[in-house]
Amino acid sequence: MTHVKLSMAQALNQALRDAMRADDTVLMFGEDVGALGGVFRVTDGLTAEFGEARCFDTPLAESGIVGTAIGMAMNGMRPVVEMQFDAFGYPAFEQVVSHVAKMRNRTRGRVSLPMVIRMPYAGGIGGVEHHCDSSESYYAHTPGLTVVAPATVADAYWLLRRAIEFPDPVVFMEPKKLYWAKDEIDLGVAEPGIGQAVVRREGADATLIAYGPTVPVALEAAEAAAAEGRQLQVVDLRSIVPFDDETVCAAVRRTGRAVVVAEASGFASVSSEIVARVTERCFHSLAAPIRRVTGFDIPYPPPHLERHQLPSVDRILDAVDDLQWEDS
Amino acid sequence: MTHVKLSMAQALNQALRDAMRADDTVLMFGEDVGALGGVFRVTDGLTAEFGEARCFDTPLAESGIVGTAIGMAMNGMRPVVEMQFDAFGYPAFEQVVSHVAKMRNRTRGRVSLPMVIRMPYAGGIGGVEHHCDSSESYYAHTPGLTVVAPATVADAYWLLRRAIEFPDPVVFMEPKKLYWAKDEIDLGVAEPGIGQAVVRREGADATLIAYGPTVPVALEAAEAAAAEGRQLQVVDLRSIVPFDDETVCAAVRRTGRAVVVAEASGFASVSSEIVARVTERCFHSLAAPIRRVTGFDIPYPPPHLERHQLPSVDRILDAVDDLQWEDS
Amino acid sequence: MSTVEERLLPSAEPVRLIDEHGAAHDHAQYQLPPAETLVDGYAQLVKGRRLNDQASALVRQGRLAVYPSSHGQEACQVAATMVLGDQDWLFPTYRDTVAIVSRGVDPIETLTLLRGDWHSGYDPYERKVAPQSTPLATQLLHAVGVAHAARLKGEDTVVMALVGDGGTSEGDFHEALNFAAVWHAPVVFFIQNNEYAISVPLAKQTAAPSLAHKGIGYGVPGERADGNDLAGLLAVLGAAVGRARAGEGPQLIEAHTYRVQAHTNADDASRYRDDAEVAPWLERDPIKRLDAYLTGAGLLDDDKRAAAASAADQTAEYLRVGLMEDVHPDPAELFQHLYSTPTPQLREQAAFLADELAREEA
Amino acid sequence: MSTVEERLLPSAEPVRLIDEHGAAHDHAQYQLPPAETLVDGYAQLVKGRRLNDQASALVRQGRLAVYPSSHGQEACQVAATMVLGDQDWLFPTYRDTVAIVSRGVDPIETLTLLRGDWHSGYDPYERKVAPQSTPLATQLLHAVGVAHAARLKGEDTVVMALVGDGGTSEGDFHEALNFAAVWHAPVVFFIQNNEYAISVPLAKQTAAPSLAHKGIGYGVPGERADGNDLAGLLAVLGAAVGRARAGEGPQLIEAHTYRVQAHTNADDASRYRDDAEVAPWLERDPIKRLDAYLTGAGLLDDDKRAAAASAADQTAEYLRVGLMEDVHPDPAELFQHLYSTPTPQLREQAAFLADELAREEA
Ligand SMILES: Cc1ncc(C[n+]2csc(CCOP(=O)(O)OP(=O)(O)O)c2C)c(N)n1
Ligand SMILES: Cc1ncc(C[n+]2csc(CCOP(=O)(O)OP(=O)(O)O)c2C)c(N)n1
Ligand SMILES: [Mg+2]
Ligand SMILES: [Mg+2]
Repeated sequence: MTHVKLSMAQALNQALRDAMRADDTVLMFGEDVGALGGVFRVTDGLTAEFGEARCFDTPLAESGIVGTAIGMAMNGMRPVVEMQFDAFGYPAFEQVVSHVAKMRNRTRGRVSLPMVIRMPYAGGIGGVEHHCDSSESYYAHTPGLTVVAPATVADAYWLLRRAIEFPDPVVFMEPKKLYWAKDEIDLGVAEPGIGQAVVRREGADATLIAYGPTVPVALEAAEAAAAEGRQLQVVDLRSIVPFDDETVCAAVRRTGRAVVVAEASGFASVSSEIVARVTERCFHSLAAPIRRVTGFDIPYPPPHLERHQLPSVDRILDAVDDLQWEDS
Repeated sequence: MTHVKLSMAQALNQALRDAMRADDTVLMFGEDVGALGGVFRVTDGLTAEFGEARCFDTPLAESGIVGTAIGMAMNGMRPVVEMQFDAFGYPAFEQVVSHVAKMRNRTRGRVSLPMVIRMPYAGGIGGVEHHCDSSESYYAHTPGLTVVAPATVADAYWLLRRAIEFPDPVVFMEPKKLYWAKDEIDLGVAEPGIGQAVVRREGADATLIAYGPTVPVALEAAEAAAAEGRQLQVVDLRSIVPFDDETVCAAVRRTGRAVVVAEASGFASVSSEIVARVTERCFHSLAAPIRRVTGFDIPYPPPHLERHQLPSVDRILDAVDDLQWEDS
Repeated sequence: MSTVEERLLPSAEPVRLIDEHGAAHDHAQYQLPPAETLVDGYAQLVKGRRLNDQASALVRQGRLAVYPSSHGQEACQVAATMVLGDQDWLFPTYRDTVAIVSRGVDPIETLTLLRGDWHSGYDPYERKVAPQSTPLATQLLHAVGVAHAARLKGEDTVVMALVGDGGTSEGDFHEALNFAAVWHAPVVFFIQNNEYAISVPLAKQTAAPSLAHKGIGYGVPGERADGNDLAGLLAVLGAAVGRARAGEGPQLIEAHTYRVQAHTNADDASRYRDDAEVAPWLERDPIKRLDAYLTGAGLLDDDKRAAAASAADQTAEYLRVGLMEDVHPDPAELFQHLYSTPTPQLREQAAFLADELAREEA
Repeated sequence: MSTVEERLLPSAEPVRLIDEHGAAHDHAQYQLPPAETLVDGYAQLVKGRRLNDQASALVRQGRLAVYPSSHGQEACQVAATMVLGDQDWLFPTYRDTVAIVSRGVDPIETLTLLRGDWHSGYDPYERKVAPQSTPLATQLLHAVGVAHAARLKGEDTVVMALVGDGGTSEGDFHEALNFAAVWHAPVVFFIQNNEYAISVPLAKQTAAPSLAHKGIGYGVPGERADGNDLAGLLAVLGAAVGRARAGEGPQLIEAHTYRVQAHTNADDASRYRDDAEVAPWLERDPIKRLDAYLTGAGLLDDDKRAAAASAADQTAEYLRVGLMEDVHPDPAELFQHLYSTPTPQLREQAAFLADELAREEA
């Protein structure tokens, strides 16, 4: 039986476990991923099952973690590393941008780096400063990286399996607030691969484009809109790079109206890119400019104020209302 | 007499010199900025004039440079630091994102950081890998930073003076290939401040939106278009954050058509933001989707191939031709 | 080995002036601090302990989001501030609440971060205490910058920069030590080696003979002290501050202590260590030890003990009352502090939120 | 001071087996390498020097974009590779062209980066030489990763990781030494201290007694050698490689040498140092010194000298001819190598460029 009910954290754990069982060269390392099992328990039990040589704690230094992972990937391993929170991935930024992203290109394809950088990201968990950043835009802007973000338990499992099998480096953004979301999934049936977006809900009136933590919010908004008689289609990007222009543009063309929903600050972000590229491609199908519901251009707020930063059902519905339904 | 003919590097040098003369708390430090005067000679002669205590070489560590600048700014100084090339600013990324950008907000405005991070950036100089990155999008996406890029000799002088006087941290992007561009400027007449875009050339048919190294290219393209009877307006952003929506949108509304010209890779970049926000604001004035002429989504090419990456006059003119001049 | 090495390498054993049983020991180099200092220190330890435990209790009651306690490390916390003058600066981490409060910062303002109403709640300039740093080791560079600026201004300022054993692995630790040494900046780098970085024990963090041995690689003298002996810490840190003030450049001090509780309330230490490992450290408690010494020396009696406890109770009460008040930070603040003058974009966004909230209320 | 410290701290003076006048000296710990090794080394030094100077000439002729020469540092370059076996890895910086070529990589492929037709021109797996690293010290971490992976696979691999004096200031240097030490990885960190980082002299880079003193802070043994004495370098590096191979963990070696030329052809050293400072170093030239020793020992005569020169000439000729050929890298390559399978976006962009180029040609 491959049907199991898992939280997203458990699904990620299962994916790591299955990947490590399937391939001896898969290693998992980072801060507190060993005995503790990670601060979110995503690596729970891996050291017990696979031993210290396969899943281990490192010294506390993120550039060191990513830098040594590069070397291991150069020498036959498939390292999976964890940045404890994505804001603690910044010390590794040079290694990511100047090496992880560029190694294959620099060496004319001779040195591939099959490695995964796992990053718990985004907010909604009442975390204090530096614990709720959404840094995917930095990576998405960096040519040579592949950037994915699961929004469902099944995708957490399958995208991570695919990421580990992927021949090139993947930045794997894990929406922290979904870690405890449970779902029954079928481990026997693969989800679509990296690079493919998925329509999570059909709807003819407008399209919501979301990824990671905002997908469930978008679905909730669509539910609420349906109650009011407006049918919203919801696209889950899943993969930010590569971007699935085909699925996204087809969806937008079907509805002629769209709202991008992302948690990160909007300025010069993935959400800007979605608006820009979809507009470039679908301009004449658009009845209104594509709207964005994103975080404000501020540092992530302290816990008592965080609700104001998060895209909410109401804010999404307001944006949809704004899509010039009357002749303008 | 305040009229002088200067290269951009000289104008930056003059700005530093005048700022240091005007204010004892202005310090300049970084790698090779002392006796050598910087690899681009922007700090030439400053140690000789102001002494080792005001302009000095540091150990070779960019996080160290930015991190100590933060402390100095906390304690009454106005440090100006140089990242030798913007790609060598990545080791300082955590300091920039987690502290420079956040300090004022974190402390409810009690701790301001009047500091400038100078970054020689972009390509067109035949530099080998890591010497021609365009990293402005990383900073522009980071709330709390101010990001400017001069395109003229006069702006090099005035924007740097303004940046040094600015009460908050400024990331100052210096287009390397313009370092040697000369112009006669009047040091007695100030250019517009930070936050203001400028229309560099009037034209009724379409608007080119550029900043930093692509401004001269856009002007050249406008010149060429004029010869063919098409009048292109050219907007020089000057300031990426804050963004001058008013000037840019007014310009686009006047022409109804626009092309964004930027050297950085396009994906999830400043150019995406420009397309997105201008489209959001000017949708019904647009006769065609805003086009982008940007670097490809690849690492900056080796010298022998770099011309393919750089926005060229031809590429801009092609994009303008694409703006659906016929009814579609 | 030459004099350079003798000057820069730490003592063979951590400096200790009062042992686990409260007995004073002579030391070739360091002397027991004056009696009044130790009695005052005792009261501060008691208050620090009370603050730690009260804050932990308030987490359980949902009044704080999280609290990384320094329970058991109070001697380090208190010593770090007792050796400073008003003109000096303190650069604390998230675990150094007690040090901040010892320095005179209001406890409620100090806990703003961990309560979750704002990122940092006190004015750093008031008591010269930098905002608590969460990104590890980054604050050490700020400390060096503050110290260097002070020297440029001709000010008599020493900067006490705190970091954990885990934090020493970060590149910024290295860069801070190096910049400070090359600039001869008056910084005392004070490592609280509590043997753990969350779940990671020291042996997985470093293979160095001691963390104080890191100094010589920068030309910085390293010294180590028993982290649960307030007397030894005061002597060692005091001497280091003195040397830094005298123009001898940066100093590196490692205090050997132990994190007897979990990393924070959210952590489960049983996943990575045995109680058996913790037990002996409870015996080495810094308060017990100083109590025994002071009592033996006739410097502490039940009255003084009660007075210290009651002062600590007052702090705890102040915390309880202060944190029971619900705070309602104004959402408009989200946009106010990023820039001296908000950008047009932020003004627009602030208006959007204000409008949304107005509609919510309507 | 204890045995730990004696084991980890470097010798009081840099190890030197042949002095500036070509005289051999006994050393308590290290022995002169065998005669054949030194004679072979001599030929490699001559070839390395020729390569350096030919490459510099080719810059002047516009055939290379830039060349950071190791002129004067050839003993370090050659020693670093002579002590390695085929199963070992070399991690070079931008200045280590001679080391790469000594390792057997094709000189034209090696110069691809500096010629500007691609970023890295050789296959790193062919001779186990990593791409030259420009971002300073970053490669040291990759080296540790390669070494650790080799151990996991049970391979007998030692990794030689090169870095400059300036590079030791970067955080990645610290993290690499620490990870290697904790993991007990077989890496020899080899610092070529040529006293300058572009214009910045060592005194502004560090206040450490020596760069080899940095080892002890990680529990890594440090040693230093005269960087212009091939014999001493071979002995010290050879021993370090031997210890790493024997499972003794990482090793840190500092060679004290000097950058007698400017940083690159684009640099103007007269802005920051006097010729008077350079002059004595020209006397300490590594080739002169070995020549004097070998000649004195009857191991080198005019015939052998001529043979070495002529082999070097061949390399120079190979370079000249190879670099005179114009290369026309295919623009399509710009999109081919980022990913094993290009993204739809890159395919679109490649088509755009192909179309543009087709129209240009039409
Ligand atoms: C740059 C960075 N990486 C990771 C973290 C997550 N983190 C918070 S505390 C901690 C352990 C710190 O250990 P140590 O420095 O020994 O201090 P202690 O908690 O023991 O006081 C970690 C890994 C962080 N805050 N910053
Ligand atoms: C991270 C980074 N910062 C800055 C530079 C620019 N840079 C190139 S070489 C150099 C000096 C390096 O000195 P050193 O490590 O002593 O090596 P050497 O050139 O003497 O061989 C600098 C500052 C760089 N390449 N990488
Ligand atoms: Mg600790
Ligand atoms: Mg050097």
